[in-house]
Amino acid sequence: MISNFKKILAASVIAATFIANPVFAAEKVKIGVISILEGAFAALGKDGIRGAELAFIETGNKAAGKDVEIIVMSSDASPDSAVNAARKLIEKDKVDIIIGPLSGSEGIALRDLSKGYQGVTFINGSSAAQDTTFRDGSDNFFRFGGDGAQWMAGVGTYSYEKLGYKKVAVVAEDYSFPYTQVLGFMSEYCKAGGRVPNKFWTPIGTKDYSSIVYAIPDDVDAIFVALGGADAVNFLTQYNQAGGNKPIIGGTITIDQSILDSKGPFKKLLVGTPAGTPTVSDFEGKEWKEFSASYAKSFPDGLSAPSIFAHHYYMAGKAALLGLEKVNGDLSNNQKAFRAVLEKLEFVTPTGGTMRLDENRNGIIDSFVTEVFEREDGTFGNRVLKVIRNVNQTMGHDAAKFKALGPVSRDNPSCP
Amino acid sequence: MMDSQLLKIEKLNVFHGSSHTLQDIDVSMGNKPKAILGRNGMGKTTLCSALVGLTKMASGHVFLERHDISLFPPEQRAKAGIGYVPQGRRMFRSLSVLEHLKLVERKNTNWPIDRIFSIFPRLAERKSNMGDRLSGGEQQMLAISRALMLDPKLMIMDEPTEGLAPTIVDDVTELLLSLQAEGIGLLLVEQNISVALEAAEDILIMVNGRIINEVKADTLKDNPEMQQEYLGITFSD
Amino acid sequence: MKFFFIVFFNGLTLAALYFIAACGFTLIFGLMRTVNMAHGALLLLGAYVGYEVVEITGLWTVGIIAGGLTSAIVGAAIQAYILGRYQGDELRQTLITIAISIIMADLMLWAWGGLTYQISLPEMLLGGVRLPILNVGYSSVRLTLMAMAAVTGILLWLLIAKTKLGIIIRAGVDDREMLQALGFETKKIFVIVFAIGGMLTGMAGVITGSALSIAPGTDMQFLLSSLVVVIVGGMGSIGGAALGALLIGMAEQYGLAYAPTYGVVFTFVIMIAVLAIRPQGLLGRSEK
Amino acid sequence: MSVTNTPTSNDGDALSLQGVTRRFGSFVAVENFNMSIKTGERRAILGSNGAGKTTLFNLVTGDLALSAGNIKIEGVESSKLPTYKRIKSGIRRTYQHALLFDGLTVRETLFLSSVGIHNRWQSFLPIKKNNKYQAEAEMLAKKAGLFSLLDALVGNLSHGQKRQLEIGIALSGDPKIILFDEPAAGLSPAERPVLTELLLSLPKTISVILIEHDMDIALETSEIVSVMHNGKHLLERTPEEIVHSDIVRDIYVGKKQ
Amino acid sequence: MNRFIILLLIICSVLPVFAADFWLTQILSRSIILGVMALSLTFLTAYLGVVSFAQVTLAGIAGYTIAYFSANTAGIGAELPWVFAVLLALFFSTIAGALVGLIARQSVGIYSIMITLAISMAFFYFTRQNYSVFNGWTGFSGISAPSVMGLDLGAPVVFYYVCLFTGALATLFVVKFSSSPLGLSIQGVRDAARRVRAIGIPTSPVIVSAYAFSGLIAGMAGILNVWHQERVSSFSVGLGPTIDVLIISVIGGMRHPLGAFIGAITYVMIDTFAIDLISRDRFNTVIGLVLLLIVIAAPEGILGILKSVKERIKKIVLN
Repeated sequence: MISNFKKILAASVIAATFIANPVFAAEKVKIGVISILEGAFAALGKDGIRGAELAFIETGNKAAGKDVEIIVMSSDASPDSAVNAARKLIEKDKVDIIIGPLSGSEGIALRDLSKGYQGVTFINGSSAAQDTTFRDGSDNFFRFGGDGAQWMAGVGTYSYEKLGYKKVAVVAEDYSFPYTQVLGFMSEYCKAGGRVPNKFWTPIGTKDYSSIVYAIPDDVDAIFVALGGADAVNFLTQYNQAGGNKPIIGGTITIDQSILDSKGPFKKLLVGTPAGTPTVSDFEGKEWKEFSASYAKSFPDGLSAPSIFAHHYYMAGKAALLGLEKVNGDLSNNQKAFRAVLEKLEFVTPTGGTMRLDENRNGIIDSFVTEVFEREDGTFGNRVLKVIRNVNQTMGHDAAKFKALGPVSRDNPSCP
Repeated sequence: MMDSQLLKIEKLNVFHGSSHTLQDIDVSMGNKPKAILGRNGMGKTTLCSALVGLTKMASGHVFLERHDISLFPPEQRAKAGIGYVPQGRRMFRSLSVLEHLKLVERKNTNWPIDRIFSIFPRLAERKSNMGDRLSGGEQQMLAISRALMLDPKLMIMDEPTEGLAPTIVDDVTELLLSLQAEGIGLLLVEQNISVALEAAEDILIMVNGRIINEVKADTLKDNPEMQQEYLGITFSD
Repeated sequence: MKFFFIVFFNGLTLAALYFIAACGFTLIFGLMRTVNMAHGALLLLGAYVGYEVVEITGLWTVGIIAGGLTSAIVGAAIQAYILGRYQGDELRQTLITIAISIIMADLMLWAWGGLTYQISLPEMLLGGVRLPILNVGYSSVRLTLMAMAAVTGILLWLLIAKTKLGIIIRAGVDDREMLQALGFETKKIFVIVFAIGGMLTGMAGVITGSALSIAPGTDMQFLLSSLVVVIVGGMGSIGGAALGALLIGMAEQYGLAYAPTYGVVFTFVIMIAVLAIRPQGLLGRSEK
Repeated sequence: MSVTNTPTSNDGDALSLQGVTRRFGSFVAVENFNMSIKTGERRAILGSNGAGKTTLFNLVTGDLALSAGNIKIEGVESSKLPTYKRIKSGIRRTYQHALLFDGLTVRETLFLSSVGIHNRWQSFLPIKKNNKYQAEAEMLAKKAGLFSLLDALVGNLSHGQKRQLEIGIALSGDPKIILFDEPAAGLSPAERPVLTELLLSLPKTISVILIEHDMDIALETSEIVSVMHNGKHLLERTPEEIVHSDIVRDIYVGKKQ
Repeated sequence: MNRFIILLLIICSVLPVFAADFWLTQILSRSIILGVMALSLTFLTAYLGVVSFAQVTLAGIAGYTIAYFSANTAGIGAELPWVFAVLLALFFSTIAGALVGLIARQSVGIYSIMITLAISMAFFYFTRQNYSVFNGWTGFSGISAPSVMGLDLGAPVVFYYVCLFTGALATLFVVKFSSSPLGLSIQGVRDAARRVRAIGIPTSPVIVSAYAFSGLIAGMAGILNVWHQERVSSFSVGLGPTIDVLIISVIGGMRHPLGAFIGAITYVMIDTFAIDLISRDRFNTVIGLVLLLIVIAAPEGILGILKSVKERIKKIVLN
């Protein structure tokens, strides 16, 4: 029994060595994809992988006539695991390009790692921390998408002017991505004249929000909620059960498809909630309809519409393939030509806009103010209230001034 | 005349780590009570523990009424008819007196709780006391009752008079004699020579994990040299 | 001031949930000295099964029974086929249950995906009521939690204090060997205890999935909370679990209300403080 | 039964116990125990199992806390001192059930007790060869008859050898009082005279208290015998008196037939 | 055994000639680092007889110290010459170890597991929530191993030797320390704490110093870990790594310091390659099953298997 086990182990190790080091290296491009496939974010990570795969399916896993091999690695939402995954992809699997990661702190970690690997190009998945590209960026780290602040474009103004909310309380998870989302919301909202007297930063994974629910002052007009996954479900349920009746304004992941497809009664509470997002599940555009049809066809077990993660991993995959096509698969000379092409790359996104990068290699994006609605079949989605095209990372502010505001934190920005 | 064979132990060996605690123990007994005497640390308690199945036997056999119970776990040995009154009495400290009895109560036992209470009125008075809130004598009564209610064929008692006041020792000795009248076999381990001599007819002498001699109680009683040699007790009358 | 009392109430109701979730854990530890690190996984499993059954039958009570039974069967199987052989070897049992929890979590992710689930409550528990005096809305299901905790606690107490099985269990806690020598097959009893513990845990899972929600990671959260509750209160003591739950529930809610940044740290600081002074927990008995 | 021979405390005593009491819940294991031991005295304590003899030793060394009373060791008020500090006054003991370091060798065990007693245990540097505590360890091994087993693992020793090691440990440093808790338990008849020899050979600067069931050894090695029953100090007699005492016979081996 | 260890060291020293950077950095160096971390646990378990869940925390404290006193991208802390940073890191992890020991000194068995688990969780949540010193969720990144006289310690081959040296040093420390008077006292407490007191040695300081020493060893691993990962964050001190280190110790075997390293290399191999062998989605099941199998089949860990194999071979040879 024991010696058998040892044999298996030894055989596995030998096998692993061969699998990982193919004897004949064919003319092909290797792309590593890093996403979260375990723990609380596994559902989101899985959808990210679907998005990336969709991009490769479209070209039949080929770019510029070469085969494209995809190697998926899982992280567990920790920056450490993302770095380990990337190192394995680079050093063991010898990938040329890495797509990923999913979450904010992982993004910053890979950005830092990328500086030490000039021979590899990193294309961000869906991570959306501001500093990843805005401060201390890396030449070989690209983001064909926005940061969490860009995703909130238009919501502040819409809330103040259109909905007439003069005072808003914020309930958000206590880490960098929600900070960035709150910044995106508040930079507009405060400028328009709104006030945010209270910000409740809750530790991620909080189960019981009841004391937060009762701490929300009576005199606010609405609550801006930037919570994800189970946290959002718990907060909204408890708020409703306690008889709370303030309108909700949603952060991007609060109304994401991964939440709207959750199982249970709480979703009804979200109907009518306005939110900011670059990904609208029920977008009425030709490109989106094609995209979601192709998604549904390729992944029958997927969500009822592509999530923000599928959308962004798709764009990352697409950018990589288009870039490869343009340089004719030439990744020599530390991928210099390839990167030059990426910097200038423009393509039509699934939401019908034109994706292109700024000088920090961060996407200039289209963002949407949306609302949640119940579809005829009883499932939920979101639809567009307002389109804001060409949102850059400084959200239209002067770059130097914007930078001078300092990095986001619990207290920055502030307008009590 | 041959006794009907109640317990037979054949070449029983027990090791604790590298020390050979019990060495080739052979005992055979019928319904007449036997007592094991020996100094501290000679392996008497280990023998009891091995017989009830709580200590692993390295080799050898134990037969109860000619059935080999060597491979039985403790609970099956108990069901086969071995009652155990352990050294230190081992009361359950979170059980009351009544609960101790309820724990082992069965239908159709020869020893229903009523009978126990009539033999030990003291226990009836104390029935809601916790097991560890009893005097030594009361604990001993309870420990014996607990074993009796299983209708044992053989009682293994490990130092039942340890730490008891002299008057209580007399009571316990009485009780041991009455067990015999009920037809229950008794294997008694004792420090107290007089109790052993009074309750048992045959005495086994244990030294360093071996049974080195088997004598009649009367022989030992009248033989101070033998007492001195085996048990290290020096008295002159 | 009003807010202070509301938070107190929140702490009370959260404590009720923690208590319900920790009961199975403390029962299993109490008798068997097994630290069941798969406790969270059993809770989550019960919750998922409960969800499926409620979706099919529309009956919450059936869901809770189904969830309880599933975890009871799985728990009993774990004890009967794997853990039972290593009774008394605490570290090994801890590691085995860690391995089982890793496997179970991964298989549940496979079966139910990573989405968040919420179990539909019966009509009468939906929504909220207005609390007198404090004059705020309060969720009906949270109020019910307190009743559920009381019922669970009392039933468990009755089981342990008044039934024959309870007597056997307590005797086993005190002196397992002596119990064997009195003719009780402790192996079988342990399987039964694990089944009861699993049952309580599975039912707690359904309750959790209804009052809050469940998702991958809920298993670890409730394993940790149960550990803390039971350790602070004293392992194996029902009263201790109640006291521990109360302390932790309060700490968490007051922490969240008044010092959200370090609220979750408080919980563990309380645990450290209690253990440093009373290693066996507040109401725990010291091992000889 | 009354306590006889209440000793008067005397600062010259090696050990003095006054009103020593220990309760476990409602059970009184040792009750109002008075005793004083002169320097160089040899005393045996007799009593049936459960009489409280070992508990008394535990109280003297501080393994258990007193419920009432006080203890002076070599004139030092020790009632509240932790065990390791009482050791500094020169008291040593053996344990009834050998309490040894099964994972260490005989040499390491004796070395450790030597550095422990000389308060030199704090060093985290490896031991140098020919260190004086090493030398003491070897000397102790010789005394205990374990010299040939210096590098044997304690866990692998026989029962008798463990008893010898217990005594070796008790001899480390400069002992003033040694409490022997049933040193003969489990020894074979052949090993017993060796033990008796060893006890008799202890220098007269050392006081000895011996708990022993084996009356041969107890009576042969002691000058005075205390009888303990139900936690009480029942009487003090010379060995000769004990042999002829009916009371002792009654409580020790049961009533006379 | 000594000859075997020297042989092992020689083999390890020449490995860079054959191994690719990936194997050096991601497999070997990482194994040694995790091995040293596990060694700090193995030390406590083998010599003091307690299981501690706080070893990753102690390593993390050293790691955070290095991050705080080195150039990093978080913009927190002060840069110090690396020698000082290293000394401070070891100092803090040792002191923290002593503190853990002080808190847990009365606890044994399952209770020592629980109290150290509580300490590690408290520290984890604290680092996650505190931004002024620990930079919260994100933690520190951009930390690189120092250059010594122009030699970049972070270069794969150099770093491998640094790890190898540290691993050997830590093992040497453990072996030497265990035979010192204090080390013997620690083992005495494991076997019979009452007897230790009865030979004049107070047990609390002995227990505290055992934990402190384990903190020193864990700190060595923590420093290397930060240089290896080039980052440290709350995740580095979370429940996941804590359980990983326990798993490593157990699968390796706790009876001998080498067990920690054998466990570490096994774990790293499984962790790195399981995803290539099995369906990517289910590799956690595989890790769980392997752990279960080892815990059930080999109570003494892989070291135990090796030993029984060795004995069997001996028997065959002798026959």
